[in-house]
Amino acid sequence: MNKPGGINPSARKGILVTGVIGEDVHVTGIRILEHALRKAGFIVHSLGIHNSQEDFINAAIETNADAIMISSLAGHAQLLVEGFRDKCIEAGLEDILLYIGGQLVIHAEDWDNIEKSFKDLGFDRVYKPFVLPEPVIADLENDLGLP
Amino acid sequence: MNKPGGINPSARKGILVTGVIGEDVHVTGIRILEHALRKAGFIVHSLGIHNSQEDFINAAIETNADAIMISSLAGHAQLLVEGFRDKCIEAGLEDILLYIGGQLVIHAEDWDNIEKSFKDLGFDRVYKPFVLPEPVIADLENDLGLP
Amino acid sequence: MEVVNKKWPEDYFFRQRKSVLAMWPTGNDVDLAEAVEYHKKMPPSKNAALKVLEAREKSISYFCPSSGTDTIDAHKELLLYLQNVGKVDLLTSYIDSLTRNCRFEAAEQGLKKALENRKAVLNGFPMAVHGVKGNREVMEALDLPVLMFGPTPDVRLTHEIGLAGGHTGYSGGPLISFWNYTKNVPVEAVIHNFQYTHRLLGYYEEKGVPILYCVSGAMPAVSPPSLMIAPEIIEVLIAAEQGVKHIQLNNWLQGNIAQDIAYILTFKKLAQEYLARSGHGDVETTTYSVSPTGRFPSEHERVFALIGYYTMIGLLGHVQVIGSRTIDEAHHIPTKEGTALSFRCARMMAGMLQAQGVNILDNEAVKVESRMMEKEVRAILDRVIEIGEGDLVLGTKRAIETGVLDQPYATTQLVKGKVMGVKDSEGAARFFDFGELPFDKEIRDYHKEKIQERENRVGKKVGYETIINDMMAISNGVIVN
Amino acid sequence: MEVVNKKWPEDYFFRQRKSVLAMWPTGNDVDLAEAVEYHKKMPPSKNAALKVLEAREKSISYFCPSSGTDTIDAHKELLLYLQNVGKVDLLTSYIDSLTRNCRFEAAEQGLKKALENRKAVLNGFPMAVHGVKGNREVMEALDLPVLMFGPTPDVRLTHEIGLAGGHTGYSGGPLISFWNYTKNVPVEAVIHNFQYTHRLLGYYEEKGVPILYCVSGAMPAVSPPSLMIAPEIIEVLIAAEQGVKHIQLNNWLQGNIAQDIAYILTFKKLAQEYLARSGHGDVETTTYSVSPTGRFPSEHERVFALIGYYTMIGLLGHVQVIGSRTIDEAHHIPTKEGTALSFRCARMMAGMLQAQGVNILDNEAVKVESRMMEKEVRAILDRVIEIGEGDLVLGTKRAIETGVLDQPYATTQLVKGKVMGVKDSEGAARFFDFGELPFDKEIRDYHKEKIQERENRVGKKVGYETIINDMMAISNGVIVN
Ligand code: B12
Ligand code: B12
Repeated sequence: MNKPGGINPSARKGILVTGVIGEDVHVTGIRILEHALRKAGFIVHSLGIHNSQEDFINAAIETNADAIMISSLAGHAQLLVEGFRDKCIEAGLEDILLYIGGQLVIHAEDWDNIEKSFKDLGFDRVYKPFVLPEPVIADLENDLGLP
Repeated sequence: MNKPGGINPSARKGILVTGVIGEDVHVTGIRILEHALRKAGFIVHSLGIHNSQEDFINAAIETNADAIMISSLAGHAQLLVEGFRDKCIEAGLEDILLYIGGQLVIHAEDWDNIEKSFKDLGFDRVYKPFVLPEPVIADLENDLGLP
Repeated sequence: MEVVNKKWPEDYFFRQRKSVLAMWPTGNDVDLAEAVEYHKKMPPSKNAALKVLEAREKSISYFCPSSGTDTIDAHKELLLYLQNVGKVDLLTSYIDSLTRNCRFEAAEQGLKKALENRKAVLNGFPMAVHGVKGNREVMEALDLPVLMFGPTPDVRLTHEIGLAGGHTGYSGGPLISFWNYTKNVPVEAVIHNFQYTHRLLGYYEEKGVPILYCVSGAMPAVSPPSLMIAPEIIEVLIAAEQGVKHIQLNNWLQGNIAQDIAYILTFKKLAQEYLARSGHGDVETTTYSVSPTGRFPSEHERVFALIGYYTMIGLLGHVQVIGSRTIDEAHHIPTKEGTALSFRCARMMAGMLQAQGVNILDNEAVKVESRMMEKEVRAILDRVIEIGEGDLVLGTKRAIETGVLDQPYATTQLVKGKVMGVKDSEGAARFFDFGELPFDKEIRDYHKEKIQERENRVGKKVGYETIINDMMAISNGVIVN
Repeated sequence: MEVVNKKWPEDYFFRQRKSVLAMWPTGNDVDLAEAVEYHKKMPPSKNAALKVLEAREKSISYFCPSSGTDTIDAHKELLLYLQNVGKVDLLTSYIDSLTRNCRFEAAEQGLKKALENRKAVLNGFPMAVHGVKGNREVMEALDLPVLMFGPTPDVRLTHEIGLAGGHTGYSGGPLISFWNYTKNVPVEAVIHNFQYTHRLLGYYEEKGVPILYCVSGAMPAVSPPSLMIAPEIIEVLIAAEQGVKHIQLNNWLQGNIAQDIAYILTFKKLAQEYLARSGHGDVETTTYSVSPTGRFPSEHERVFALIGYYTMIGLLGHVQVIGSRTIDEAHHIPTKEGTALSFRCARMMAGMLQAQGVNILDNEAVKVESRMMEKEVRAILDRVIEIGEGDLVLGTKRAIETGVLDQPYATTQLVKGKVMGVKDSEGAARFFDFGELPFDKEIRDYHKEKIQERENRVGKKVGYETIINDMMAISNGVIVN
């Protein structure tokens, strides 16, 4: 299922680890995002579903990743990413970018509150539901200092 | 169209003039109400649609009516019944009961305000949209002092 | 002059016209030649007649709400909102009911109140009171074609002003206006008024401006469709005679799919046949469907289901234009938001169905319905023509007197009012009382049998209570109970 | 012991059972004999299996939402509301996703948080954590039957507790759980877990308590229906072998009416045939339809249209139970209000359609679809049986290894994942990639031709972009664009 897009190897913009965290099975969104990221020139290591915090960290170390992109739709994201930034730092991933997206909470809450709570947990970018790949790619390019 | 129900003449409970006021054509509701009133033992003089205030008053005098029941759905009721109670009094119908029903206003307004504004215009009873015949009959019996 | 079905001589029309324009001061502003030029400069995408032909050509259905409010600013805002947020394809200016009854002075007063209170007072847009300029101000703010909407016994001045003001169509007709919007205006008077408006439409057509005219025949009230189709075809023929060239056939959906689809098929087939027979084969016909006129449920979630449901029937019937009531129907004059939401719901249904080109037109039940319906309409129309001794208008007048044309729940007192419908066990409308309709035994037996089926199911005779019940059924959540 | 399709000996079952009940302290409370007695004292109107048979007998469709929340009080309130305000006919307890993965401790923590914060934390009802008593407290407050709902690789303890707690059915199955809810659990392990729950259901049946089991095969993602029907029939046969007697056939609607109706017809026909062939002709089957699993539009008015639309398809397919997503779908776990409104909308559609008994089953397009679908399912199943050398479970395992059984967008990494669907120009799902499916030329040509039609219409080749587009189409307002 790990279908690479038409990557131009000289245009590799960065290395990304992607996946769904916890007991969540919603895989479609991140698959579509991965496809777009590859097409935009990123190297994507896709972990699929059912990943623990450790799975993400190990993969990031192994692949020397620039960013970890976590997808979560089932509504338990807050429970699942507690302490993640600290674990990254412990593992020596001080500078890694942490992005999270999907449908993060199970209540109809104010977005600013939601965003803040995930930023407080150490995420660099927090995405609203239904975000399309384009703005995510633009943010990545920006955060990675790409032209 | 003036289909009488199966009236028992000895059970005549009162004489009613019914009709739609103004340029309004919504006739179905009052026809159904008339049917129920006749079945309940009232004598109903139905004027149909397109009646002026004078049409109602003349019919009430002619038939020696106990009550006038005005239906209005098109939303112009307030414009159409202004001064009606005064005209009734002028015409010698001091004691006549005035009922109005249908869908009286064109805005989603507070019902208490609507009811009050029509009571201020001299109506004894003002009905919410979709009222069924039963409570209307009960009110009539009550207001006419029937057992 | 006796009212007959014959094209008005031009001078007769223009003589009438003087008094029509004199009905209200705004009549003075109408300059027909200038109006024609005005229309010719409008982009074709704003012409209703051309737009519906486009739908026919592309085999798609367009959406058209019915709405209007009193002041220029509010009406403009309403239509713009429906265009931009509601994403509809055609618009209408609903005529308020005071204007419909030529009570221009009262309408003007209402308008004044509305301006003062900054809140709607009238239940529609008073074209005539606003005059040509006011109408144009609204039209010019929009990108879509706009029809005038609303049956009424005398819509002559409104036509003059509304058309010169940039409207490119009208929905309403002499018979529906007679049955459902008058108390004691003779039918020939209503027809005469409509011959005027038709002649005016014909005039625009002659000068190269296509205008859409939408017939509607009679309002259903648990009515077997022949009760609507027969007067609708009469309206078609009366209009064509005066030179109307673009006619939209209105199909009143009542909810039984087989019967509703059969209505659409039968009406189109017979309208075209009767048009050709009377020498008007060049008239373009398109079709329209709309949700029923009965009481609507008050809960939004149920109305949304109904909107989707009736939209589906229109789509299955491949009509060119789909109209719909709104989630506000039971409560108050639809708001712009309520209308937009309703049409967005309708369009979602189209989004699902349209691409599929589902074909249920050869469905067995549709065929059976169509065959009986066609027989009924022919029986009525042929008798109308017969007793008119060749003249359709005379025939119509006499048919109404004798009950060959008849309606249940009419507002006019000048009809027999003996026919009456009731639902069968599948929710289709059947004749409970045939009145004086000229039907043969096969038709009568068919309806009796269908009613019998329902009686067998519920275990008792249907009667007046059943009929009342049937009128409320849908608003209570079922097509029949 | 190798996993094969053979009824478990009672002692094997009871040996397994010890360790299952030991998975979490609440397992101790389950007393099977007492549970059977408990069920026998429940009114038959609260038994799901009996209720759906009643629908089948009366030829009507019942409504069943899918919902559940974490605390006893909130779950009770939710189901009571759906019963009393939503007016549904059957209820479900959605299992939260922690419990589904046997993370009982985490579920318990979530539950605690929910109790503290007085606000839901889990995305479903954690049956196992609540224990028999907690489940019964909810069941006893209700008048309707309640099913457990949710595929998962290991639902054994939840079954023990949920059934003893008064639930009378379960929806989910080994293959859908494998494809769509695991990452690297071998299919035979999932099947073994399900054989346990089936054996438990069979035990209740042996003791005279009917329990409804609902298969669901595989989740569609623009998937031609044979991709769901083949695994569903395997699930049916695996369940029947362990003694399950009441099976509900889940039909995943995707929106193309002909294809969806053909799904319902073909699945029912073949399920019954394969059941009879394998000696389980006594199993009662009923049908269920549900709106698709893709992304939903976020606007309520559009979702209402979709709810009505999919309800209509279920009604046209004459299924016994209709499920539906809700207006909250795109936003958050459905509220009780959102669910009730959604089902009231659905019921309005039924109110219109049900009485009509519309028959489109003999529609030509439905027939064509059914014929191809039947060929596809037979081709897959016959090959599964063949390579299993007579054993269905072995065959399933080998078929997955070789891609004879395959899915697009599976979450498990243990499949070929080569098949892929795309929509044709009418919005039906076709094979873009056949992977290793054992299809003959006629089938392949049919799909290619249908895809070709779309390519001709849009004037370019379909590709991965098209497929992504197709997955989003409905949420953007059209079945296909
Ligand atoms: C399809 C679906 C499913 C399928 C999933 C199939 C699959 N393998 O993917 C199935 C049926 C299995 C499913 C199951 C469940 N689901 Co679900 N599901 C949906 C649904 C309908 C669509 C999701 C989808 O595929 N969208 C399409 C994709 C393309 O969009 P997307 O995921 O949003 O992704 C886009 C963006 O968000 C973004 N993005 C996604 N991730 C990330 C990450 C990063 C870093 C970035 C930058 C961007 C990004 O990029 C994508 C492309 O634009 C949604 C509701 C909806 N939206 O309509 C509910 C929904 C997400 N599910 C929900 C729930 C609760 C569940 C269950 C827990 C239900 C239950 N109680 O049993 C189970 C999960 C069980 C489990 N163990 O996880 C809830 C979530 C509640 C919440 N968060 O508030 C929703 C909202 C439905 C609801 N109203 O209850 N579900
Ligand atoms: C059917 C209908 C029509 C039909 C009428 C057919 C006919 N001859 O009756 C037609 C299509 C002709 C029509 C036209 C118009 N209509 Co209309 N119509 C309706 C509709 C859909 C149902 C009304 C109905 O028949 N109800 C069924 C009967 C049985 O119920 P009922 O009338 O409520 O009567 C019951 C009770 O209210 C009570 N009752 C009624 N009168 C009285 C009187 C007394 C004294 C008492 C005690 C009780 C009582 O007893 C009845 C039995 O329970 C309603 C909306 C809705 N409710 O769903 C709009 C509605 C009433 N119409 C409306 C409007 C605005 C119009 C038009 C003005 C539209 C326009 N701009 O052109 C025109 C009217 C033109 C004119 N000259 O009057 C508005 C009214 C707005 C408002 N009041 O806020 C409504 C609410 C629709 C809307 N949302 O815009 N309409």
